[in-house]
Amino acid sequence: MTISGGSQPSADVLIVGGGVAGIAAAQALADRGLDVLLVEKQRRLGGKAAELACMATQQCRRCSACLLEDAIQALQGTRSVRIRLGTVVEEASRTGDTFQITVGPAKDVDTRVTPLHGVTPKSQERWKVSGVILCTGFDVFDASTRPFLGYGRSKDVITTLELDHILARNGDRGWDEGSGPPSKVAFVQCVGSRERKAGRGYCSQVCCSVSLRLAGKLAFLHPEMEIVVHYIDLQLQPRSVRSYHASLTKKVVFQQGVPGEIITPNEGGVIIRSVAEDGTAVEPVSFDKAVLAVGMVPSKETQKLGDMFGLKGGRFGFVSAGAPPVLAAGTCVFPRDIPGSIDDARDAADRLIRAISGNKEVAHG
Amino acid sequence: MIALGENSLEMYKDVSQEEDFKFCMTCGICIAGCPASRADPPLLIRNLVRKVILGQEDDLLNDDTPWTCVTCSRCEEVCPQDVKPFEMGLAIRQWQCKNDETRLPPSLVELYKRGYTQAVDKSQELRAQVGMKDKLPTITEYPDLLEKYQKMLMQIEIIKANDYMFGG
Amino acid sequence: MAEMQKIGVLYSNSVGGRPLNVDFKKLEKLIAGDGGSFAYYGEVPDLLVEGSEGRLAEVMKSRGLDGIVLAAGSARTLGERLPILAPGVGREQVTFVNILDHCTGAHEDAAVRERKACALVRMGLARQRVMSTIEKDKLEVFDAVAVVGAGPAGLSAASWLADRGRKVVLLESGNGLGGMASCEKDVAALISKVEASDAVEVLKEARIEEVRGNKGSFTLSIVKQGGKRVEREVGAIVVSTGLAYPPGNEEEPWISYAKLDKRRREAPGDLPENLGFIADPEVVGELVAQHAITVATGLAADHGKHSFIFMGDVPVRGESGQSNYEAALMAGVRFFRPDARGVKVEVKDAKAIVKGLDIILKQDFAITCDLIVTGERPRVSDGSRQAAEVLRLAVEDDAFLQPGNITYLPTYTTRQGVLIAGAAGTEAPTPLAMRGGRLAAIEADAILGEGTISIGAGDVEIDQAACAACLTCFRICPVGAIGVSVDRKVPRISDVDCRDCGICAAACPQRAIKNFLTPELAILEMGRACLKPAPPDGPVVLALCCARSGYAAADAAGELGLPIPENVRVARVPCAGIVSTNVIFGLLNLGVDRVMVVGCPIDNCQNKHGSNLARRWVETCRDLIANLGGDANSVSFHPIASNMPHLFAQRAAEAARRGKDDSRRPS
Amino acid sequence: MKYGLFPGCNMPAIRPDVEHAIRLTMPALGAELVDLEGYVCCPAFGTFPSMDEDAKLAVNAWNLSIGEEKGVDLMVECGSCFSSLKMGHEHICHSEAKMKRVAELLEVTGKKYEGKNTVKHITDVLYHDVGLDRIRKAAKDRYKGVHMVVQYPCHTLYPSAQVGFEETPGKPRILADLVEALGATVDHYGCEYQCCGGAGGFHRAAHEPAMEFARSKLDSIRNETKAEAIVVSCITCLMFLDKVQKDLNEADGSEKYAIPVFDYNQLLALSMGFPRDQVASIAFVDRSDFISKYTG
Repeated sequence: MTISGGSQPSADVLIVGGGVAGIAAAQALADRGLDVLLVEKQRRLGGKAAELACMATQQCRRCSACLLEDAIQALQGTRSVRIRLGTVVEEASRTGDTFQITVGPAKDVDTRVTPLHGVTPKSQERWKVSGVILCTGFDVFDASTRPFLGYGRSKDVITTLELDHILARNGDRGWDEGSGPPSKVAFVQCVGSRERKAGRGYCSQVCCSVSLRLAGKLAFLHPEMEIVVHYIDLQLQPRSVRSYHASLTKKVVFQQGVPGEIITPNEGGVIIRSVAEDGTAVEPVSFDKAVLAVGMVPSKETQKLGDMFGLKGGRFGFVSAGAPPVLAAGTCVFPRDIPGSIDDARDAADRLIRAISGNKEVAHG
Repeated sequence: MIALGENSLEMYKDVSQEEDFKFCMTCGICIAGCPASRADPPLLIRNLVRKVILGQEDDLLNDDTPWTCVTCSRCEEVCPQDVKPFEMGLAIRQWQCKNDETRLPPSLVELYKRGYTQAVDKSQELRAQVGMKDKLPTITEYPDLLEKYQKMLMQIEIIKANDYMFGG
Repeated sequence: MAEMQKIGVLYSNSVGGRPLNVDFKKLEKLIAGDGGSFAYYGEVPDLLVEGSEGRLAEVMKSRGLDGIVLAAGSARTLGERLPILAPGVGREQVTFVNILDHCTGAHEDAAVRERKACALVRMGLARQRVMSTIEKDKLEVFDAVAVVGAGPAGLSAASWLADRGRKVVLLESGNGLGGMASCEKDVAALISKVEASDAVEVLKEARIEEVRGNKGSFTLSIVKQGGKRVEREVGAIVVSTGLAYPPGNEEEPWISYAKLDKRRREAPGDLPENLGFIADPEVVGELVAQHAITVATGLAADHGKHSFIFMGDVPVRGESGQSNYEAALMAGVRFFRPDARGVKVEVKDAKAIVKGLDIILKQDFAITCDLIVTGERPRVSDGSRQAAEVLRLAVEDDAFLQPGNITYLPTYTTRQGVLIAGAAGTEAPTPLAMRGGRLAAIEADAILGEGTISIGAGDVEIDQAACAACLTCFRICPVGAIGVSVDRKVPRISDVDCRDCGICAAACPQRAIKNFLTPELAILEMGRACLKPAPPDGPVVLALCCARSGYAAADAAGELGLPIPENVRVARVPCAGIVSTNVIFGLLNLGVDRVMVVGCPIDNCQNKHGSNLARRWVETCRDLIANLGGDANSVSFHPIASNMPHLFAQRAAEAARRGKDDSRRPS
Repeated sequence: MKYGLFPGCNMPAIRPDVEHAIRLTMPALGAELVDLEGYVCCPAFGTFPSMDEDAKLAVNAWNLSIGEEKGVDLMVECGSCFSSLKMGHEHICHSEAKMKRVAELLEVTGKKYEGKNTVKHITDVLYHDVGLDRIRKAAKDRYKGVHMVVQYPCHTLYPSAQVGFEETPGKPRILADLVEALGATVDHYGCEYQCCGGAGGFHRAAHEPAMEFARSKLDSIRNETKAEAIVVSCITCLMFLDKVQKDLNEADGSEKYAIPVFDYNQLLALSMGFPRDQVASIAFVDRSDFISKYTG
């Protein structure tokens, strides 16, 4: 499938980003006989999904984090995917149907990580490709820009992603860092999402189910823990979440109305003020920890690459899904969950294959 | 009881010409950090905005809570939807005044007569005690300006309509 | 078989640039000294470095090896690269021993590292010795796909397949295409395309009566228009039977969305002023609730109507969810937020009064509406129900066909060759349903491949004499590979559909299923091998880890340098579900002190019931052991996902600890 | 640097020592102050803004126009005055309709307002125009090592898009930096961003809850910090946090709350050697020990 002529390495498709979407897109392309160059900035595959913990209690709670591991394993067996880790796209130019791509070593990456799933070139490489799929993912909303929520001021205000890290690290001991598990935990939904004022008038899609699963996991690990979820409008999707929510209502308090203030006393813990059951403002309530359900925001990388490849017109600062030969898929287009990103990436791969198979012979064709 | 009367659904237009408040999604963040939400009865600005949207005229007319606002504008800062709750609070006060003259702050008289609610002009003694000899250049020191100022205010309908308060 | 096999041990000194720090020369003697035997022992270069392609195959060929034990890195990083490292070499010819993570990563002490490496290589040799070489067969497949249901998903699947040059049999139970979305622009375009296509045979008012055969070669009996029967041969089946919106109350003041839409199109001026929408997403589902918002907004913005929506949580998911909500607010749609009791409707003078308690204002409301627009939560369609029955698919608790188990996402069913697309699988708006159709079509296309299909397992069979026809295997098979012949009531395993997980063999009470890829014997041999060299301290713990979950977690633990005790010896099994009571007691009899079975969380097993079976078998063993006065904790089950290495390390450390004070929840 | 001093009402009428501190310190730091002849109430939110939007803007414009005529920005210490004037300025300058309406109303007075000047809070002037270096030099580290806490005036922070001048809106640091420029150590506490509770109708309509609200703040300061003084830069914060300590003590029958409260310019004036009877002589919580200890 390599383009003949010249010694310059070539591939059919460049995929930028080796997270859930990038891996799925690479697999889908390789399955149908295309050569893929997969460029990932970090020195490991997986992106943010690799940082998630399993949310299973007695049974699987469909958090889908393990789908990533399955996908990485499967990708190892595909000969036609060339993986570059610790690498970024530096330049791109287009001549006719061909893109000239310069990739090079990424700066500011954790070099202690051993790149297991691909190679890490020490110098620039120039590649020719015929199509591009951006799978550059999302950034987590920076909660410290909401100072009333105390994030960054106190160790007792954390994000859902950080709670995932804690659970991943502490296994079934759950949440103890020397001092034992907290006895009262409050979740705060929609941090950074649904903010018309900040130009983010969108729902981040996943946070309600993320918090629900985290709350469920904590309740499972620590049955005595008091857990409150402050929300605006609970989004009980995908469908498995709905029944899970119903079963959790006995253990977890779901309270409409999000806190306007999280006070962080120097001695630790948090004091939360929010709307009470009866619609009035509550007396401040003390919790040991507050967990902010931070939303997904467009990443800076995405913006840069979107400009480089001329992907315009996305909403809220995300990139548009594009059209062949330049597409984008996954959470750089809009917030999605893991299965949603996989499906989106597979679909994008299919669009690209169908577009470029017009002038190329594709396997089974 | 929330019921919709003849004009309930148009009422919001009397309160504010702005559109932003319609975006309220009742998240409650405005109430949650509001100092006056601790008053008794509490100021619940989200609920006031909702009452405007639902046109609960009688309820709103009799509501004293908009007047307990500390005016810190914190709600305005934290509102994710840019509803501008603080300005809605003021708009509700204005609407109340327009529909019920007993709502007009008595300070209107002082404001009209001397430009100030505080007796700034009578502060000279205290100021002298801390070493300031010069008089404060407030409007009371300039009768011609005061007259113009009053003339300006008289162009405002609600002030003119209640000019009996100034004792003629 | 075993004595004829020449098995070699190949090692690398580094994996992906990470040195293994094991003296492999010394190790060779250690292994041989402990009774391990091999035909060849030699080094291969770092297998993760470019240029290593094909090296394993070369060594195997030049040394005439039938199988190898590869002492290097994890199967997780190397195993799936096997087609690259050793083209033409079967998966069953190689056993991976993860020295890098389980020895180098986990142990600082060189002596411990080597003892453990020795045990792991010996276990690998034991396993490899019992593996048999399997010839792969190829079977012809039928070059057509049946698509059942011609809604958005079915149409997009049919269209996609036609573009690829596949023949499609498109069945529709109604007499028109497009389902409920036939008016939508994208769907209408697909209808004309499909109708014009030579590749697509459209059968209207048709349903499948019977399906025979397996993946690649299904024969469908179809009853079509006028009751005529036809047969079609297809390689794959896409089920896109959509969902059903049950008709709501149509008696005014109630009105359905469909009827309202008709009235709005025909005579918008005649619509009354006040329209109420009762559309709590908890009750009517997300799709209907979002539809209510859009319709209410249109009526308010375009026709100046007063729209009132009664719902709890506002559904704002999807790319336009929040924007649509904001548009509704802007258009003056009033949202009432009733408490958990919902709303009551009283009809008076042909008008409806909707009553409830608004949770925001904590006040009762009573809103008079001229019309109340309602829709019910969509349900499984008759087509789906019927397809499920004929195709032996499960209808999930929530009335959709897509299995809840995420490893089946997004298109797989519990039957090989049968794929699910669109709203039949899960509540999906039109664009997502269309995408689902395309994704299912891609899978169907792959099944058809280039006209043949590979059969992996070879000679798995059911010993008909031993079989008691209890049908445990039939119920337990995750891919519907086991059929029951109607007359003889005995199960048969399809070579084509079987995925070699082996849980049927483990579950069979008669032990009638033979010849699986990793039979019990391999595990028992690994058990025998894991005892030597004996750890100086503590019991020998054999951790039998599911390749997909526990083993990946164990590898990752090593990658992170988490300590795994020396006496915990990790073995990879294809599914925890094959570790039956026989296996566990066999291992204990051999002298293994403790057995940890590490599988997927319940309901996450890619073999559907595997982890649940494993858990049950472990419980049975524990009960028996406790009844006999033994230490029940010598057997334990641990659901550990692949992304939970710390959890694996914790559990391994607990299991390794001597003494019976271990009072924590074992499984 | 030249500013029109807008004194408001509470400062000259109730706490003229603060006014004097400002009038002494600012010119010494190079910020010349001119008077605004004929100024009126800002207007406070409880007055015209609660009755009529046009009246509110017209009065804002009246005050602003005095500065505009002199070619100076207004400098305000009182948070409410600042907020009223600044928001009025924003409204007028960002809406042609409002600008026009204001012009119509001003016409009878012979004044006009074209939006050529703006409104600055005194901390904005101190931080951005005067600069920390000049303050450091003038203050001579009199408060070296003294622990203090700050009370940010809400009105200068929110809504940040309209009135804010902090680099990180909502995570303010200007006042703390100014205090540290005096040599002091600023302690942070959980309720740092909480309103004092003294403005608007709250403490008049609901005195008890306002007291309790302030108590939570004072307790947070007492329990979490080693503060010897609370530093504010808003006359309302100053008056309320001072008075409420007395009220709380009376209600409790104790003398628990006794943290001196200073306007920033008072501390500055004291460290620059201005006489205490002129710049810091009026308070409920006794400040004399503090003043004697650090500035003689």
